[in-house]
Amino acid sequence: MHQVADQIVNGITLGMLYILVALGLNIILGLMGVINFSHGAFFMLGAYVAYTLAPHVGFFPSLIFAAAIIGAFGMLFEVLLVRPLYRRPPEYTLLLTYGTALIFEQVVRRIWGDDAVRYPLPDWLAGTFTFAGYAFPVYRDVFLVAVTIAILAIVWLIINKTNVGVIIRAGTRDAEMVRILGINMPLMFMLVFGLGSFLAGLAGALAAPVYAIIPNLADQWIVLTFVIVIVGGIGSFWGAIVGGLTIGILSSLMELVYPPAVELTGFIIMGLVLLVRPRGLFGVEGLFE
Amino acid sequence: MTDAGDALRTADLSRTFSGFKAVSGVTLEIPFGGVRTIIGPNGAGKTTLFNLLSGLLPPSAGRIFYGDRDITSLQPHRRARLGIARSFQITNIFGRLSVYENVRLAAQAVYDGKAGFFFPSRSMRGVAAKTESILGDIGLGAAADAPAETLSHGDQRRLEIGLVLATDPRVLLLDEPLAGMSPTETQATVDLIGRIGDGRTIVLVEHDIDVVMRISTTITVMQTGQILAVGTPQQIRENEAVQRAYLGGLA
Amino acid sequence: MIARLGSIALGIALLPLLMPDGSFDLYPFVGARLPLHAGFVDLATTILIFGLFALGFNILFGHTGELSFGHAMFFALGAYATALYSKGFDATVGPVHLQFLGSGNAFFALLAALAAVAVWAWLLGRLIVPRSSGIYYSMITLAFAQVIYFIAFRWSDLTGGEDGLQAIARPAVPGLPAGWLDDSNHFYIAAALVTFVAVVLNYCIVFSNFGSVLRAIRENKQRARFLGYDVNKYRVNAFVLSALFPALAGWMWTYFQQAINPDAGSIDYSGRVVMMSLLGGINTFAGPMLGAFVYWDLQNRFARFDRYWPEIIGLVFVFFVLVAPRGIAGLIAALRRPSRRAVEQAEA
Amino acid sequence: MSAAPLLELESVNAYYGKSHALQDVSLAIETGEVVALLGRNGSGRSTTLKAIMGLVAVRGGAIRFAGKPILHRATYELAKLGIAYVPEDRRIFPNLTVGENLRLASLGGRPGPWNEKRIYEYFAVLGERRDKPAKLSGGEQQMLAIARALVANPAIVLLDEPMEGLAPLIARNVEDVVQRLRAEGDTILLVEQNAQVAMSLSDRGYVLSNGRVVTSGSIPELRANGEAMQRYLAI
Repeated sequence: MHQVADQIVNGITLGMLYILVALGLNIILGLMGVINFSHGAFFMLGAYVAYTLAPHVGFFPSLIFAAAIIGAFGMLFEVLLVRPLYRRPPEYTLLLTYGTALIFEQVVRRIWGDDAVRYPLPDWLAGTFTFAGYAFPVYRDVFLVAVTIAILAIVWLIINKTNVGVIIRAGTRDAEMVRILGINMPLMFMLVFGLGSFLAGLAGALAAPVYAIIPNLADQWIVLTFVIVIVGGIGSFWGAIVGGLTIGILSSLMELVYPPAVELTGFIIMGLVLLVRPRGLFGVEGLFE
Repeated sequence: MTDAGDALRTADLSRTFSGFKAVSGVTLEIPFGGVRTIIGPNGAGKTTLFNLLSGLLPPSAGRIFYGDRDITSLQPHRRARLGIARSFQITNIFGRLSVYENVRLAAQAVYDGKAGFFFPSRSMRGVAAKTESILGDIGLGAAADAPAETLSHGDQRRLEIGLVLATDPRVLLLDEPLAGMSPTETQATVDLIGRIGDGRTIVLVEHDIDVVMRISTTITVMQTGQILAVGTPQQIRENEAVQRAYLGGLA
Repeated sequence: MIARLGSIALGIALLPLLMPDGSFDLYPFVGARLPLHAGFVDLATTILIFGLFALGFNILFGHTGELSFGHAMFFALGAYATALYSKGFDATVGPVHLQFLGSGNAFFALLAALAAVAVWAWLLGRLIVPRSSGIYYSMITLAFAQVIYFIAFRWSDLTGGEDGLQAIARPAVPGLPAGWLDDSNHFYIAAALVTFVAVVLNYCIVFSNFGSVLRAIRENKQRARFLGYDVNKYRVNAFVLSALFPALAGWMWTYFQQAINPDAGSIDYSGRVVMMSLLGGINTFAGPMLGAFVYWDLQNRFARFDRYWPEIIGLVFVFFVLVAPRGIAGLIAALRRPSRRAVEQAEA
Repeated sequence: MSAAPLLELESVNAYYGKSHALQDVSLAIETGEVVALLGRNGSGRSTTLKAIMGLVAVRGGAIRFAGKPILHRATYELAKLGIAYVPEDRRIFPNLTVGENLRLASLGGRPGPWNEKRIYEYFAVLGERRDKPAKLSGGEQQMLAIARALVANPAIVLLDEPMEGLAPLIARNVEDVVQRLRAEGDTILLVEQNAQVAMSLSDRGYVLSNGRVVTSGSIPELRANGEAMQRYLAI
């Protein structure tokens, strides 16, 4: 029982990171209909940037700066590279961002080397606290989870309660009609790409103290992110959350059931979901094809 | 199959789009042979009815029969194989393929899955002959090697009909075949429709009333998703309800 | 047809001579031994194998218009089937005990590879095709490729895990001395023959009635459906056929490398074959083979002085996606067309 | 005060892919006018509206708004300038509430007398329903589409087939709305299938056939032109 509880807590932590990364990808995908293969690289870059900044600016500022830098980088990326491809089939954006992901991985190797890096936490976050007889690492099980929930709440408010959110939700259905109503969509695309990248960068920065950061982190994460999006449903806020948590928790539990199959858990869930609900748990038919 | 057995029928057919009844309780019998035209103001449900008949959309209620066979839930490709072919209002061709290849693909559909399917294309004698003859019929023989997307609008519309013809259908559903054609192109296409009518049923949605009155055997008038009147062109011309609803009393 | 296949045959024959130091050993043909540098002949063999892989991939991307981002799974599956058939295996899954002693018969190994891939591709095609298209399809194929990758990685009993399977003997060729294939040049010749046969088969598929329906589907699925084609059936069949060529390439790859590891099924390999096809040109028959040559030539050149060589390939690829999505073949066509126009003008 | 019309098209040519959809279309609308585009289906009426909004490829010709050339301006800039477009299929956002649909439009519009509150007074039915517009009937959707255009305080409204697919009684309601806007001095470029209705709502009309303007004039002039009526509009 103890072990099960442990793994569920682990799964929630991991799920939180999955949610942040998948939500970023999903917002971009839902609004713009393009997929960013470099999204995993943005996650990884967030981790490295935070790692580099932390000794100079301190722990908290490093998280915020890293996310902001990746967000700004995402906007630049959208304007310079993604925008010229809007007139082409969406496959070309996938190809382009695959190419850039390849480049980013090598750039990381050049700058930070091939070996794993990990950065230290401030003392008060590094400890554990005891609750109901269990010892929880403060950073992983409390801080990270709390920050993620706070961020998700903010994103939810942006999407549901602000004018920008109205534009985003309308744009996922019919971007052309939004333009007809006088909204500068290219600007919105840039901002949303920035927001999605910000979330990826933040997730990377948050992950850096607990998971080993290696240059090919990007590949592993991008596939998992795809799986979460497929399971949750393209363009869906709640889909990303349910998908991320489900896969985080179930793959952690698989550690107890059959360790060699841990990495396969997400794919098994994906296969089952596809059989029953081809558009994903929260997907809307025809939203995206 | 006897001619009578090939009638296309619908029973209480309806289709709703988020609360809006585009087609509502349509019961229709189209006997074999002749030209049946469906007219009505924009939004009367003509194209939706077409989409239901050809299987592009599933109905919300009601059934569709072809002869004795219930085809309500048959996939479009299965209906096409039964001999019910359709053209589209918006030109719907294989843009980057040549005109010849467009027609050939339609002609070879009949042989789908038969032996020789992995032999080089252009090798099937019957298909090649059929393709040539269709290209002649639609007057595009000279443009055979051009990519279809480079044709003029009128030629693309004719190619669209050629594709339908090449599948050797018993029932042709033509959705506004004359839309956007110049007067000369219109005449050529009307002649073409006249020529291909033998031994087939043609179901037409068309706005050009002159043409409709000239070539139809029977006209069905639709309004707000329902059938308003059925009759010969003469009967329809004299029908006052039709005059009021459709023609806006302009005559 | 003769002209096109002939030029491919010529290309395959001359390929080793195009290698940086022209080191191909002409021994079997003229009895003269030129200065041997096996590394480059091996590079030529690699190009053939990946060219074939890309040609299969292009049945989907180029002809059916569907981008599979997980084709390495078929390559890896074919390669592992071959390796396991050659070396034998002894593994336990739950209550089931699997044991096979292994055999040197390359022909049966090929059948095993093709059968394994055909079954997997068919099942997967049935699952994916009716449920997805566009980039959704790409995402799903990529994800399922990871399944094969992780199985290869984790099922150590059977696959040797991360290290993979080593010391796989090259098969004997009937009528030739034992160990004949151990020579790089000999292996190239054998690979060239197999590749050429496969190219002819691929050509027959692509330019058959079947292949023309695939292009119809690429241009306009809805229209193809309304002409009476069962579009999803064609898409599944195309998926399976396009998986068999990577399986064949994987079969050769195993004997060529005499070893196999999970990398063969990685995203990296799936991505490579996508890049090769696009670099060469997806809208021509031989483009993907040309792309394989360009890719490996680039890698070979840059890997010698820069250990971060994928960066340069990434840059080249990004350039092509942005500026020349029709690949080298498209560039050549674009260069030739104005000149033809100039000729016409001169004649007029 | 310049003599330039509010909106002016001069020899506009437009294309769908490679097919020529509009050929040398010229027309002008003054402030306060309601102008009808008449013609059969496929004659290029809707395409003209799309060309003005920059939604189809226009090659050759000029489009001017208040004397300033606007061809090749981005669609959203046109809306900001004061051109509102109500498309044929309405394109209500079903995942937004009525209020949010309106808010979106006012974000892209200009300041002026119309606001959400006034819309709810004007279209009582919308005020009653602030839930999801997916539950709106066809007529209510059309009201919302028109309201969405008005709330942006446009200088001109391009109205494409507002009565399409509506039951006769509902269509009359929409007709009344247009009539009311006309009485209040709004500028409207109207595309309507039913020539009789269109002419009853308009001051002037242009008749299109095969992508060309074949005749134009005030409504009485057009009515008097029996041959054109017969040939291009009906029967």
